[in-house]
Amino acid sequence: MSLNIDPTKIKPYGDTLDDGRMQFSFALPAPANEQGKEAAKQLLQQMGLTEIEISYYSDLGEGFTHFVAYANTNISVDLTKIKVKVVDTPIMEMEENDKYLDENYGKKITIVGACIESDAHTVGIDAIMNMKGYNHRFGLERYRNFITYNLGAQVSSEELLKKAVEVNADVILVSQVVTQKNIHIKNLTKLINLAESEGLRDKFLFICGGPRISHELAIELGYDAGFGSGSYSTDVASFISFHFAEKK
Amino acid sequence: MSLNIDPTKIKPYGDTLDDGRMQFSFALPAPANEQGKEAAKQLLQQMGLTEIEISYYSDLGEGFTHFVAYANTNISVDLTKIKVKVVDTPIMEMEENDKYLDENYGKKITIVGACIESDAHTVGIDAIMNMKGYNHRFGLERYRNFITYNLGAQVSSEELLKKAVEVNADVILVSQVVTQKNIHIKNLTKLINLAESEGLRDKFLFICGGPRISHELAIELGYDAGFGSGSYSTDVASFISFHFAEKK
Amino acid sequence: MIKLTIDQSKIDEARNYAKNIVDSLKWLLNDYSSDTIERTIVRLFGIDGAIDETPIPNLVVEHLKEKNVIDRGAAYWIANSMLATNLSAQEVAEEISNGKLDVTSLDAQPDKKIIKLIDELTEKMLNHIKAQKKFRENKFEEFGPRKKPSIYVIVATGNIYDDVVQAKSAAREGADIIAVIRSTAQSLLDYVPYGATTVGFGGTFATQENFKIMRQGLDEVGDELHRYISLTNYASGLCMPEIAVMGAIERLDVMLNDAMYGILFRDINMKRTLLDQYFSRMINAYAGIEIQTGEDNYLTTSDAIEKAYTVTASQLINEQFAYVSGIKKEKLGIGHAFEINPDITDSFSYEFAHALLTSRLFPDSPSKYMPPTKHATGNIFKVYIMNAMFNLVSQMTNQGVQLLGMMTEAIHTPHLVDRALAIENANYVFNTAKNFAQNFDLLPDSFINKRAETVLDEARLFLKKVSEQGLFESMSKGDFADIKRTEFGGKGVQGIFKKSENYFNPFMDRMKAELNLK
Amino acid sequence: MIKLTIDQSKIDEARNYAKNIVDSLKWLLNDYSSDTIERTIVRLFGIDGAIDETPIPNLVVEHLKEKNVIDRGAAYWIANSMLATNLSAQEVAEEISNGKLDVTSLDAQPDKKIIKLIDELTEKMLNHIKAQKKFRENKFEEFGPRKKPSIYVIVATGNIYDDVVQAKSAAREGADIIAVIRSTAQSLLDYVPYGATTVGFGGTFATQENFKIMRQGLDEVGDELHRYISLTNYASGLCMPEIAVMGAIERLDVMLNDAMYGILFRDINMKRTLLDQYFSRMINAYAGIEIQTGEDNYLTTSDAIEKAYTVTASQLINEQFAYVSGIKKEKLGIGHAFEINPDITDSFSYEFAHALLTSRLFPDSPSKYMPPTKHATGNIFKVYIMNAMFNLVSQMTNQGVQLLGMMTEAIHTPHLVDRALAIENANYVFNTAKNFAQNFDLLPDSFINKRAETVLDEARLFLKKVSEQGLFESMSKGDFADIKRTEFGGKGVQGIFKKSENYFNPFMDRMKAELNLK
Ligand code: B12
Ligand code: B12
Ligand SMILES: Cc1ncc(COP(=O)(O)O)c(C=O)c1O
Ligand SMILES: Cc1ncc(COP(=O)(O)O)c(C=O)c1O
Repeated sequence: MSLNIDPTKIKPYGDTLDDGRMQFSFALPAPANEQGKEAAKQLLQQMGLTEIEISYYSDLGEGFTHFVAYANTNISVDLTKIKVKVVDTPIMEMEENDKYLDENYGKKITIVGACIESDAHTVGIDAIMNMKGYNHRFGLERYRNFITYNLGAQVSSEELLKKAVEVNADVILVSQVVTQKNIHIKNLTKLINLAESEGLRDKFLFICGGPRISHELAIELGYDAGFGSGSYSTDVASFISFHFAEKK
Repeated sequence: MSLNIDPTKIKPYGDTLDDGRMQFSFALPAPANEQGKEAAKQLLQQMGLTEIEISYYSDLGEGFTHFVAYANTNISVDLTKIKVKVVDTPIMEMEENDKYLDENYGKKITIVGACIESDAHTVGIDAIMNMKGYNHRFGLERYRNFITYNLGAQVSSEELLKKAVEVNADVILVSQVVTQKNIHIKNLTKLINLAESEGLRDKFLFICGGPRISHELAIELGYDAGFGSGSYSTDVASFISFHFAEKK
Repeated sequence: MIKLTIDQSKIDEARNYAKNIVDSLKWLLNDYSSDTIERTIVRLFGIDGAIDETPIPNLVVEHLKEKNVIDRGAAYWIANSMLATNLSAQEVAEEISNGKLDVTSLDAQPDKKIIKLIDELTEKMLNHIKAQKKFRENKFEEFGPRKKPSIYVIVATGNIYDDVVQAKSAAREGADIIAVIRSTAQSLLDYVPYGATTVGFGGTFATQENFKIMRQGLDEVGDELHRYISLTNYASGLCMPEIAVMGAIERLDVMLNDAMYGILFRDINMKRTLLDQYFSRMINAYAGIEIQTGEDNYLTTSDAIEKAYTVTASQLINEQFAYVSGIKKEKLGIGHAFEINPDITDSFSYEFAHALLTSRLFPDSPSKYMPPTKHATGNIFKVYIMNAMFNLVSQMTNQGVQLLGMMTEAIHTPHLVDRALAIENANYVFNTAKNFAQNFDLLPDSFINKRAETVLDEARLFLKKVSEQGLFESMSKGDFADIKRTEFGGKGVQGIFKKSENYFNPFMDRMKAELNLK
Repeated sequence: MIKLTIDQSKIDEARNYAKNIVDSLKWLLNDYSSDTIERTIVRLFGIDGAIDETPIPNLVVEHLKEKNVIDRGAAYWIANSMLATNLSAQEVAEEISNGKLDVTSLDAQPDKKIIKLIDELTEKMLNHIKAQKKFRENKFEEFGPRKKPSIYVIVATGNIYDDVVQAKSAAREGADIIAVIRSTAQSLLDYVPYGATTVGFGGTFATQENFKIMRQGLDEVGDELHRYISLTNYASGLCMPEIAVMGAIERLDVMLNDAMYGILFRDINMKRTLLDQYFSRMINAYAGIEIQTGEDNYLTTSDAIEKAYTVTASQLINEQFAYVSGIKKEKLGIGHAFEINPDITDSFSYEFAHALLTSRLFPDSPSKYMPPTKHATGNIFKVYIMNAMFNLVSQMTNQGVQLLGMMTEAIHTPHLVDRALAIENANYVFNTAKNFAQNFDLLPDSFINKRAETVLDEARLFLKKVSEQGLFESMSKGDFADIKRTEFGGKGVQGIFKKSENYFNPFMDRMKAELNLK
């Protein structure tokens, strides 16, 4: 016996199907009293919410108040209409990957990676590339059929492309972790534009990654693939290997 | 140097004035993957939100996924237009109150209280009425000029009115804590309708209280006053005393 | 090791007072029965169903009361009617319920035949219950024992089908025990509602069908997860033994069963409650069901520091009542709670001391530890960390069952998300601090040790007083939770009667024998 | 009491290696200076301002370098120019900056007059700094000392005016120390931006004007609350002594000042960093400013269990560098962090052991304890309870300064609400468990005790190796945090020079004298 969910009209679920219940927390420049509470309520009302319950408020000083609220939305989403682009190559473990390339490609693949522009967060790209790897998956450096160069932090787009040309790379890996004011979009766009203007776009497989990157976003930005939070070396490695083996 | 807040257009505040940033948490009957994430995003989009960031999602099993999100609203509220009814009598401590009634009223006031109908949560009404009181304020029972009857839990409206008539009460105190399916509204309405139909509405001061009660709501329901979370015996006592002294 | 240094003789003394209190009530437990006990016997004959919402067991017992023959016990009358009419137990009951059969109008059948029939029927039902017990034991054997502290969460949507979804989700997150919270004040109903229900109020009705539906859901998800998921519900109220029997039949694994909750917190007559809990616990014991007591209730109305000793005293009384019914130490879930005002400096040390005292007093019992509720506010974030601290105390003081706190405690009955987060909270704290306590010795002159001793001393003196003046007298004076209850007042008082010479409760006799009770 | 049982001789041995490492670098600290040190001297003469965004102190030092006379030190040249031109220090600097004055073109003035003038100017600035120190001391006298653990929160809106609102709000909630996080990678700028700024990136620029604006805001709210609210910022980077001086002038109370952070985590040349930190810390010491080290950085890139010893080793090296600059124990904020993967069983015991080791090694110093960041995810609820556990470790192990974790660590720089909740979290945990640790003894053969000993042993052996092969050699081999840095590589390497015979830094001389340093 299961609930009768209509996938064309899904709504938030509190404890009764389609109740639309959601939790909210926010500060308002309003007093911590009934007037402020009413302001919070009206805000949520304007968002189309009903059964609004301001569960809590607390004075933050300087004229601000924190509100916690629960309320119901009547909005629904058609799940069946949502198609997102995802990397869908099967995932191989390292040994499997090595063997796959032996058998299906027969050449080594050269990979250059960096955390570009203002961003100095190298832990993510290191997790993918370094020998040691991450969460029990070795990094690309250890793969028998990859030759890797990890350029580290705050590498300019120019430098990265230069290095890629120099070592005759097949793949460019870019990491972007800081996303404030959409700086990651700016940086990633800069790199791909530069590559295009230098006629290098099609010489490399361009792959980006970072906590706010999705495959969908990557494609939109003109990359070949994108990997978000919790991705592993095995994911990227598999994507790369299949790409080259199939192209061959 | 302070921020330049326009009270006619207040918006949620994250870390920059008027950024409109809010936090959301909800479950959806959607998969814990990019498709589900996109569904969550679309839901928030339909609520008029922008800069949507699905910060986290987690599989809850049985086809549900939990989402945590941050996003910006463009909606604002005019604080200057919000007028809420609040109890605005000054608040006297017990001794002050006793003396005030000595000097301004000269009679004792009889108060009957109960947690009515299906509700058995007596801690709230006890906090207001019992000798011991709550948070360092003694209860009404201890006030020199009050005669009190606390009828306890699950008292029917009929019983409560009967008792009030019997002891020739001046004030009726009602507590409602359970609010599921708006049961508190139903119960409070029942009591006041009964009083009206028996011609008793104007014989007593009707005061209600409970965690989801506001003065505004109480007035709407036909009560004389309402007290919410964190109210104290002193608040109610002061309201009662001023009421009778002024009426005299 | 974190161990209290407490004079064992003080513990023994307190326990002895509790034993005296319970022993002095043997007359009641031996010589009286109640409506719900008789309805339980009716149910144990396999009789079920309802007519116009009134359960058939109620109609049968009403009939016997009307005819003034209840003092012989329902068992006799049903068996006699079956033999006299050649109908099945269910048919007999239906005839009675439809007003077509007056049991007193039938000829008395030979005692030997009656006893033989009763023996057969008893055997059949008890075998089913034993099979359920065995099934549970096998599952634990197969999947391994319940972890400690066990993760216990509630579902309370009012709709049994929503409940099942939420329960399965919780099991996947790591819950060990699922409690289906009852609809408000079901304990005051003098019958058990019938069938599957979808409209409850602050909870879902405890019905046999609902038990079955949830049991099936949990078995499914448990098999999938390779973990046996326990199911629990409330026995307390005017139908303690009936619900206990339903739990035994449908394989509940744990039941809230407090000897005094009904008296104090639901104003049920004290004799009625004590009688009912006696038989209901015996059924729990027989079915291998773990019981849990409700000492947390004291602290929702009284101050958790000032009245900590009432919890301890009640635990010791509940323990003795449990033994009298044949409950084994390992199946005795002793209740207590984390309810101190979080603003109090060193409230964590107080909570720790109280929790440690419970572990010390009942080292072999799976204590049931209740979360912060009273001081929970709408500040879900604050409540969430209060729950983390509560989970830490539990892990460090070796509690048996952790009733997880919900961050929305002050707002609504738990949503799907609230429960999942609560389980994540517990899993994180239990794991990150798994062996943390093993690093330390508790200092004998520490605040915690002294505080535990103080609470024990207060409980000991309180129990002394109660044992001297008697439990009824103490309750009528309001010694427990400042609540006054009288021997002849309270709900359900009409539902007790003195058994006649030839009264007969075959199930109790069999259970007593098998449980080695005198 | 929770106390580690550790062989004191092991601690002494480790400390001695660290002392040797630092002592072997005296040649560098004594015989060299850097661009930023000279710019600091320029600033100490009261020179300020910028031309086309380039700070005047930079323009002055550039001039001296161009003219190849920097090895005599900026002090001499400014004083000589003042006497020769009869202009004020600021005027001289402006003339130089505008290219109107070539200091080498002026006649050399008599040594006696130069020394007299320098003495006067030194006196004036140092008196201002001493007055600021006295002001702070008086405030603490008046309002009482900072609580322990102190509550430290960051503001990082990028706009100094938003920052002030957020800081004041935090102070009202209970914050003791406000840190204004710097705009990304400001540490790599070889100048300090000028004026009030409203557009920062992931933080707000550290400028003298911003320091002043925030200081004023905090003084206002502090007076209102009757609590002195401390202000902190970062010295690290290519301008360590300049920022230290700005902090001294504007009465910052705490400064992040790590001897090696710049080298390892910003690829700044090692000699440059060591020189700069030497003088900057001396300024901190003179101004009564508490410094804090940045050992947490090791654990954001390396595994917090495996590389725990690098934290300990770095702490001991930072300590010795601090002593050389005249920092008192009580002003030495030793860094460490709670960064172990929360999924690890008993990670809490590991964290506890590491934190306790820091307290044990530096019992008289106000350790700076950093929150979980690396394992923070977008699950704000989970992060919130991780922060509660982090706060508990701090309270139980007696840390000095608690850098509060934010539940949105993995999402954005803190919002107003995040910070308020973080403070509520800390206040709750600190108060509820205030004296909790006092109830226990730590068992000498416990996991925690043994773990702390292991980390100390690893650190000791590591320090031995470094002291044998020398710090430069070790760094070039990647012994620290697996990061390789060479003696002649890294940023700012061009900005160091050997002092000439007649080099002159009157401020350092005076400070050394007053701080009793040789
Ligand atoms: C560690 C850390 C640092 C370290 C970085 C050390 C280093 N060498 O990397 C230090 C202390 C230096 C630092 C500094 C700063 N940080 Co920082 N930092 C973090 C922190 C705590 C963890 C990041 C991390 O290491 N995650 C672990 C890795 C494994 O995860 P990941 O990066 O997501 O990578 C995974 C995937 O995304 C993917 N992936 C990532 N890259 C790539 C690339 C490819 C090709 C592929 C296939 C996959 C892939 O695979 C990885 C494995 O699954 C985060 C907070 C948090 N918990 O997320 C803040 C955080 C990222 N930092 C932040 C900020 C603001 C800063 C500073 C600007 C602060 C300041 N004002 O000084 C500075 C500036 C640094 C700079 N110039 O970029 C903000 C960013 C806010 C935002 N959303 O924009 C965060 C979110 C903290 C916060 N709440 O303020 N930081
Ligand atoms: C204690 C408690 C109980 C105790 C009550 C004991 C007793 N004798 O009161 C017990 C254990 C019996 C209980 C039972 C139930 N409870 Co209950 N209970 C609570 C709990 C934990 C605390 C309530 C409390 O005492 N607050 C402290 C007092 C001081 O605050 P207060 O009531 O708000 O009162 C203040 C003001 O509101 C005001 N006030 C209140 N009344 C009045 C009256 C007047 C005249 C004035 C002037 C002011 C005033 O002044 C007071 C002082 O400031 C809350 C959760 C929570 N933390 O809020 C759940 C809660 C209220 N219970 C709940 C539920 C569902 C139940 C049950 C239905 C559960 C079940 N299925 O069995 C039962 C049913 C009881 C019934 N028939 O009503 C839900 C209600 C959900 C909802 N929003 O509707 C809550 C929120 C818990 C939850 N999350 O599920 N409960
Ligand atoms: C021991 C015990 N029984 C029963 C209940 C609830 O049942 P009811 O509300 O139906 O009395 C509770 C509630 O907390 C309890 O503690
Ligand atoms: C010691 C130290 N200095 C400075 C900084 C940050 O400054 P920047 O990013 O400007 O190097 C940090 C950041 O964590 C630090 O730990």
